[in-house]
Amino acid sequence: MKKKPMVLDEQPKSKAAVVWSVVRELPIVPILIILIVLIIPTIFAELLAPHNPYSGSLRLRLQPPSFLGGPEGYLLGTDHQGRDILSRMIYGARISSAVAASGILIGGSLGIVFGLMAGYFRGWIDAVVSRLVDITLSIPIILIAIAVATAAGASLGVLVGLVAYYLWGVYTRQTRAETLKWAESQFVKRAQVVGCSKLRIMFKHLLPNMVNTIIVLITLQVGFVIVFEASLSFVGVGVPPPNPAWGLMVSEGRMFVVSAWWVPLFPGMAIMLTVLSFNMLGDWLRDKLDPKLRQV
Amino acid sequence: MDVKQDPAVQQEQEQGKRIGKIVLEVKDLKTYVRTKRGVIPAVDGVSFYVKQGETFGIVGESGGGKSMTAKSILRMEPKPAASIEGGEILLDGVDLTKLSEKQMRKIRGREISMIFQDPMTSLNPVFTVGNQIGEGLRIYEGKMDKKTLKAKIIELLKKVNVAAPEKRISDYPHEMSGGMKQRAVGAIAISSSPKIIIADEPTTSLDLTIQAQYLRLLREIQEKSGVSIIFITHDFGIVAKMCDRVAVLYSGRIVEQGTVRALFKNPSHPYTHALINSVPKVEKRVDRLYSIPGQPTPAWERKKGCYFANRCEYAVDRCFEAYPPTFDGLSGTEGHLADCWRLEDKTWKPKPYLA
Amino acid sequence: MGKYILKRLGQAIFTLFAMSIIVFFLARLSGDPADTLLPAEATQEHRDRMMALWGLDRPTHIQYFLFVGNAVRGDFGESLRLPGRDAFNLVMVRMSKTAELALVAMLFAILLALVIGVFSAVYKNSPLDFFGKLIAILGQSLPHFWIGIVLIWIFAVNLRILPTSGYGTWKHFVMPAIVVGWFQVAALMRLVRSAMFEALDSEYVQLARVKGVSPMKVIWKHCFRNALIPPLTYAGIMLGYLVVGSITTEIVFSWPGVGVLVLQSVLARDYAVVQAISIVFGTIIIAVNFLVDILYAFIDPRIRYH
Amino acid sequence: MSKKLKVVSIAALAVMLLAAPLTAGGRAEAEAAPEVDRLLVSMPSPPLDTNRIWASGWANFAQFEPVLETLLETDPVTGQALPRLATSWERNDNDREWVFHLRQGVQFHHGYGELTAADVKHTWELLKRDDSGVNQATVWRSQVKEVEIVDDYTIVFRFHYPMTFGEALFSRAGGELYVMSKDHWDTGQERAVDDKLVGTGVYQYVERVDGQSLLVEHFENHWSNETPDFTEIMFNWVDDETTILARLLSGEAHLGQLSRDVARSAENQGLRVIAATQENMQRIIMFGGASFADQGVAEPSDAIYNRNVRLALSLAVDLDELHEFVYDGRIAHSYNTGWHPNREVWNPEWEERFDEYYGYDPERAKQLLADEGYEPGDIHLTIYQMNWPAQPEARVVVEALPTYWNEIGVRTTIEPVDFGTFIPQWQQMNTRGMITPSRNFPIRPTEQYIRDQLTHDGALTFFYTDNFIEEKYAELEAELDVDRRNALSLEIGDHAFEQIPYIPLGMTYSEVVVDPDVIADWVWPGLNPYGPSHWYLLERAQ
Amino acid sequence: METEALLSVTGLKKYFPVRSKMLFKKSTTVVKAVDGLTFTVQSGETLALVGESGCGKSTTANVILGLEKPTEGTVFLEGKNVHELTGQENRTYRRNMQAVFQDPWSSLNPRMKVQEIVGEPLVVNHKEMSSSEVLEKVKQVLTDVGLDPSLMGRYPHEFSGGQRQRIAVAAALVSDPKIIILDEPVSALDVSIRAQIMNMFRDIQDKYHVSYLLIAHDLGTTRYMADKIAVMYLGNIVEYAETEELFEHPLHPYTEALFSAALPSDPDIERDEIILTGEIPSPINPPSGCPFHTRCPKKVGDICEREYPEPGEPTAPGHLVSCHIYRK
Repeated sequence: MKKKPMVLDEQPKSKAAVVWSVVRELPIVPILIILIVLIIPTIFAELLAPHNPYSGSLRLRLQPPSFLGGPEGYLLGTDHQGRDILSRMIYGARISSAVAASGILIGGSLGIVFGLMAGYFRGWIDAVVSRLVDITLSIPIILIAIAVATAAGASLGVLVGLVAYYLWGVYTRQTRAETLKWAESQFVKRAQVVGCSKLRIMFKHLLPNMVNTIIVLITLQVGFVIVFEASLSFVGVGVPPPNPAWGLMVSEGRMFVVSAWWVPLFPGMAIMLTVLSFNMLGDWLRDKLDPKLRQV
Repeated sequence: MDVKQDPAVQQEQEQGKRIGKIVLEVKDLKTYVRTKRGVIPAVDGVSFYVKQGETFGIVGESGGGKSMTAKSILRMEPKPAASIEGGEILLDGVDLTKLSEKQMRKIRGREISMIFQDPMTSLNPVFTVGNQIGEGLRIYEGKMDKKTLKAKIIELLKKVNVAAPEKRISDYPHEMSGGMKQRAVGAIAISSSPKIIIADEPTTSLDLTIQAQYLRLLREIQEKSGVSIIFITHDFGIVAKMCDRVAVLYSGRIVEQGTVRALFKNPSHPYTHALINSVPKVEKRVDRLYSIPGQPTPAWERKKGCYFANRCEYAVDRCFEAYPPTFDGLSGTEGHLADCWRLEDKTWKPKPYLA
Repeated sequence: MGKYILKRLGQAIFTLFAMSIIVFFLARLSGDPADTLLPAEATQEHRDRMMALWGLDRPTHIQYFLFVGNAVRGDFGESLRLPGRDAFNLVMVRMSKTAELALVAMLFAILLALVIGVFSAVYKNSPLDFFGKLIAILGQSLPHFWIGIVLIWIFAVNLRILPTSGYGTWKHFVMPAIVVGWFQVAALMRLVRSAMFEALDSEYVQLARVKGVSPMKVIWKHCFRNALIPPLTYAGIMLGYLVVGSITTEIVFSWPGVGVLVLQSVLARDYAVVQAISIVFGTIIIAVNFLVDILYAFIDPRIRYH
Repeated sequence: MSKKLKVVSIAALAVMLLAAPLTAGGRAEAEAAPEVDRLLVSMPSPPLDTNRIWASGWANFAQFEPVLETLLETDPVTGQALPRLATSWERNDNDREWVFHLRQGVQFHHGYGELTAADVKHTWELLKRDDSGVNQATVWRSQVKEVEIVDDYTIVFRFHYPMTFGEALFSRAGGELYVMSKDHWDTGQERAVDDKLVGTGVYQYVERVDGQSLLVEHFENHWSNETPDFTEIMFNWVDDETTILARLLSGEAHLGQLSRDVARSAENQGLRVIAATQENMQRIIMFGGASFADQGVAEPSDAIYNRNVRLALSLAVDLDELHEFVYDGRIAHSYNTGWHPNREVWNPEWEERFDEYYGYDPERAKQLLADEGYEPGDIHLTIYQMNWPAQPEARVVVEALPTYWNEIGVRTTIEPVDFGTFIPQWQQMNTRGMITPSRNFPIRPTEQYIRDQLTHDGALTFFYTDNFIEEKYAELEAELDVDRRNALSLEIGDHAFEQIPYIPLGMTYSEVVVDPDVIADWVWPGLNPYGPSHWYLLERAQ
Repeated sequence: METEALLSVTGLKKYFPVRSKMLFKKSTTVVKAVDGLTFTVQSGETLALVGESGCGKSTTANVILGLEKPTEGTVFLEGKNVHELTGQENRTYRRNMQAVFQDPWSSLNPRMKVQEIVGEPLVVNHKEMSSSEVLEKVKQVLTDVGLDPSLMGRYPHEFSGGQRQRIAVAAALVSDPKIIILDEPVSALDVSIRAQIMNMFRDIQDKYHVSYLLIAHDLGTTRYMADKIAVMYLGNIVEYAETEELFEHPLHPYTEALFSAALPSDPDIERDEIILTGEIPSPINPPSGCPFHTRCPKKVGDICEREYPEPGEPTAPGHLVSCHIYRK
């Protein structure tokens, strides 16, 4: 057994050193990727994008990236409308994060409120909410998505609604399970003894304790939402063109997989890196915060 | 209350136990654990021995290093966070720290077995009890046909006083009562006729009457098989009831060890002394319990000197400068050891606490 | 136990009933089928004739009661889009193909997830853990259709070891099953992994180690069985995800399952088929959840029913 | 594990998953492929995967083409009507009566006997059924007065109105009269048809696998004794173009339909594109909408009612650029949509003055808008975008138009809709604009076109309506003299050209991509707007 | 018990319905968690409920705390039925009745600061108090329980087990309650800390004159803390007496067995071990008659199985025992 023997540190670690050791453990690469690929473009799209993401010149259709001999100024080449792929990706980050953020925010808040109520009040509220979740999860979302999108027309609002509709069940289930778990805990019992109102117990005592789980859940779902958007775009009910959503770009670009590979490749890469990073981050958080989390 | 206070009875019982030669000797064992705050010595130079047929108690509070000591003996310290960084663990002269994992597997169960904190959760819920007892048997005694195996399992269950063992054999743990589960765990522990059983707080979660049943079971097992037991506990009551000799752990070090009677009658280390006096007694009402101020210092905040010094009412300057040496022959008995500077003065004793 | 089963059964039936309402109105959400199914040149008279033929001129609530009454008998009427074809049969024929794919995919997902989950739990924070997770997550980080296209290009166009698409031999199953299943691996792997952590931490595992059981046996015998249970409870939800994935996957691999049918039927407002698909899917998912609940109680009898 | 290693490994996996297609080695060299008897065709699944041909429109018909025949055939080179199941035909009573003399000795597949006039009448009866959904269902139902069987080989179709495009209606070019066996029908009616399709084509029906494929094989007793080069044709339904390309490249398909963008990559990989021959029978792509009308239900104040605004919109679109970069040059101008030089009525001025009305001149467009009092940004259009079958480029064009119009200060929103949502809007004339593929009829279609698309009375009264055209068309309908009718047609054409009823983008050819190792050549006219026809003319490579 | 008791519990019963395990059969079984308790707690005294798990002592605490409604019987605090309170009465009751639970790790909300935890009873029930008044009070009780008030901005996880239990006590004390229910308050603590906390409880009682209802299974702890003890078995009180009286003269066979099982505080102490056979019967179908008869080593006869022994005072006044041995 040839391994480095442990040495008792002469100097006990200072607070700063402890903080640093935690920081050093952060999954830097995923965080950087999320920053560079998603967050910075989302905030600074106008500053960063070299071209108009919505219009291009057909004459510049399907030009390769500039480093492969394409026209100057089009770093990642152009798409089938002659639009700059890089600019579209930068604005696409904004759409992707907007869809993910608002979908998760709406679905998540609904789910959390319902889950808290179901888990804390039990009884008929629980029965109704649980059945609702069952129903939500048993009708394939894609069917609903196609039906709603054909009826109402594909739009960002519809997409966000679909994401929220899909996620609320997941959040409700998780929050309900957590509520059931925490409702047994002694601090909740203590709060009851103290005479806290049900509302106070739910939102002051129970909710803050689920933050860990909810954060983990969110990180794992950002990726899902982005990929979901791509799947919907594939069947024609996702983000409506000419909006530069990543999923739509890959979906539209897939026919150029041989002739103009850069059209689907770069947005695909953005999706992959983002989803991968969020998942890595989520898994890291999960290991840190809640390793035995029984949910996906 | 019906209380007998006759030392002679106790003496007699100890002798009746046929205590033999030393089976296990731990010398200056050091197990370090890597944490966020740096490497800390969970076991910091622990030495003791266990004789055949005796019950050796290791007593201490949480964080004292009891469990880590037990795990280290079995070489089951949680790797890679923990590692044995020094010392020897001699089982019949073989140093366990030098053995490979594969060799260790032959020791575990066969030579040393273990009983865990909660008999209720130490059985795997998805296998029958017979299966779980048989698993060990097949490892120790090689392959055998089903019939012999079953016969052996039944024999073991009988040994631990399980009624109708033929029926119990195909029960799943959840189908058994708590007492049955205890017995099954006991059967597993003795299935290999080990030299030593390490019992890690085996009764902590039990009710009084159930605890009494269990302790009796352990005693019966010991009487029948002559196995040595290392009893890890935080409860002095159990030590008083079950053990022959005892070591008191504080912050990874044995601060005092000796026979149970010596320790209870003449606690030499201020910590032992304080602990014994801080336990409320069933036998008589105390006016006020002794209470040790503060709490154990975490390893990463420890200063030099005696680890207990900052909570010790007898501490002198010296106690804050260097860790004290071990003094032997306290209370006039060899093998009664303690680490305390004050013991340099042979006549010094913590003053009796008058409750 | 009996009461528990009855209660779950009651819940399942109620869920189905509620679902039928949603499905019924969902199908009617997006307009008349005549507008899609008839050529643009069709006259109003032509249109009315078709509506009467399909019974769509009746009041909606009557349509609903007829729908429920017939649906209970497995009669969803004739497909509007494929006249003369019984909607239920049509769906079931396709469904069997989708089910085959889903089953193989699930098998693949479970196998891979178990292997990765177990190893990444046992060798936590090792390169094995990292790569295992990476492979698992990768399946989730790209849309199904894209992974499908990439696989087709690698294995069918370049290497020519697998057929590009279609249905037939076992070789046809390989790529679509990987695509559909891979998406699930990450989620399943996480369940297995956390269940493994729990099992590895448990006293019975420590006891097994103390008994001298070899590490492999500790992992695969003692932990594994216990780690199997949580993924089982996920089966129902997993089916839902499989459907989402199978639709795009089936289109890419021209798999003759419900995928294309779903798309075409919804776009064509083929009420009969859309309803049949939704109800069949919903029933399967609800039934699977129901079975899982029951099975769960049998596999792990520690479960208490409150 | 070092961070670097992690980064590298992620990068490696990323490349594997994303970039692998780029390494596509292209089509493997055919290793002296054995002669292919079974032609493998990959096509998007037909909307109706069924044998009931009366049930839906043309989009469905490609699958019936090999098995069934019409009374008349269209010459792949000249586009003229040729005898097929009918050896000759006559038009009487000012085109109100069409008499067909059937070919004798034509055998139905699977031993269902000889073709007689009863089979033709039976087919017509199917097409006018209540549940008939064919494009010309209205014609078959309400314009045909009666069908008379004179004898086994003579049949008469009598119409209420003059049938001016009978050559189209009774051929593959514009009708649905694909003759089916009555004897077969009598064995089990709809169920019999569901079981198999019995026609007289060069190929006979073998089997259909639901959602997967259709197999046909050479019919040995075909009246023509023609022996096609391929003894079997297998249609596989493949809905994603990328997969069709993959199948073509890996040899799992010999013929497929791809959009021009994908076809280009296919050509780069060594596949061959074969285009249909008949320019005037292809798809016309144009941009129009119900609101391009001066009477009707919509608000006349809409900018789009202003002819000069329409002119400006038209002038803002660079057709040459679209033709070159989107259609790869494989497109021709459609000078006056609905009229064509190959037909009887044509005004050469339209071609000469085309640039003036429909050419690219954004400056003039801007000026026009300014003259009409519109500031940049005043005009806001909504484009409904639909997924038209067999029109993959439409999507690109729809997205390109806003860029052009943005140049002249017209704002546009693209709203994706599907057919079913769109049609009610369309009928209420609420649609503001759309891209639609339309198709010309090859023989004397113009009057039908005018009726359908430019008058209130037509079935398709949603493109452009106008009092002048209404009046002229009323005149035309009452007129029996052909020359006079043509003159009226021309007058309406002149008016339409001048009024800019649509922005015509051009006429395109149907195309297929083939594996040149299997298929040497194919001369087909491209009649069906959604798929190929004339399968028996395929030439196998040697 | 001439003066009105602070807390008086009369004929308290708490049954939980259980689902039948048989198919199609109506469920009638109940868990008789608490089956008729009567006791009182006087102002300033400590009553201990002692028993093993499943004896109903925690359920009793829950009912008294108003977390559960009793199936039968009443709980009066200062003459008011605690299950029939409204509005302001309820707030007063909440102020007067507080609790400290077993596990200091889970009884403090990890997401709340110490000052929020301790101040919460005031925020909820003393709406008239300003936040600065609350803070003052919080500081004062923290000092009383031996904690540095300057730490009150921290979160519970920054404290050790003993300190956390002090926080819990502070939170219970902050509203000046009349009675505090101590539910196994030291059993989760380390030995050296237990003594600190127990001493603290006694000091606080001296200072605030508060009553304790102590729920415990450890006999040493009870002997040290309690003035009176009620021994519980299967939802019933089998014996009730002043602490010293009970320990010196245990009457009930169960009490005797329990005491014999207690661990000695000295190795020289050897007791006659009364090892009870079997497990505690399930409260779903408690034995008829005397609930202890199935395990009782001193069973007198059929009467034990037939008849529930009404409590009597065979030896000393105030020493109640429910056993047929003493009923002749």
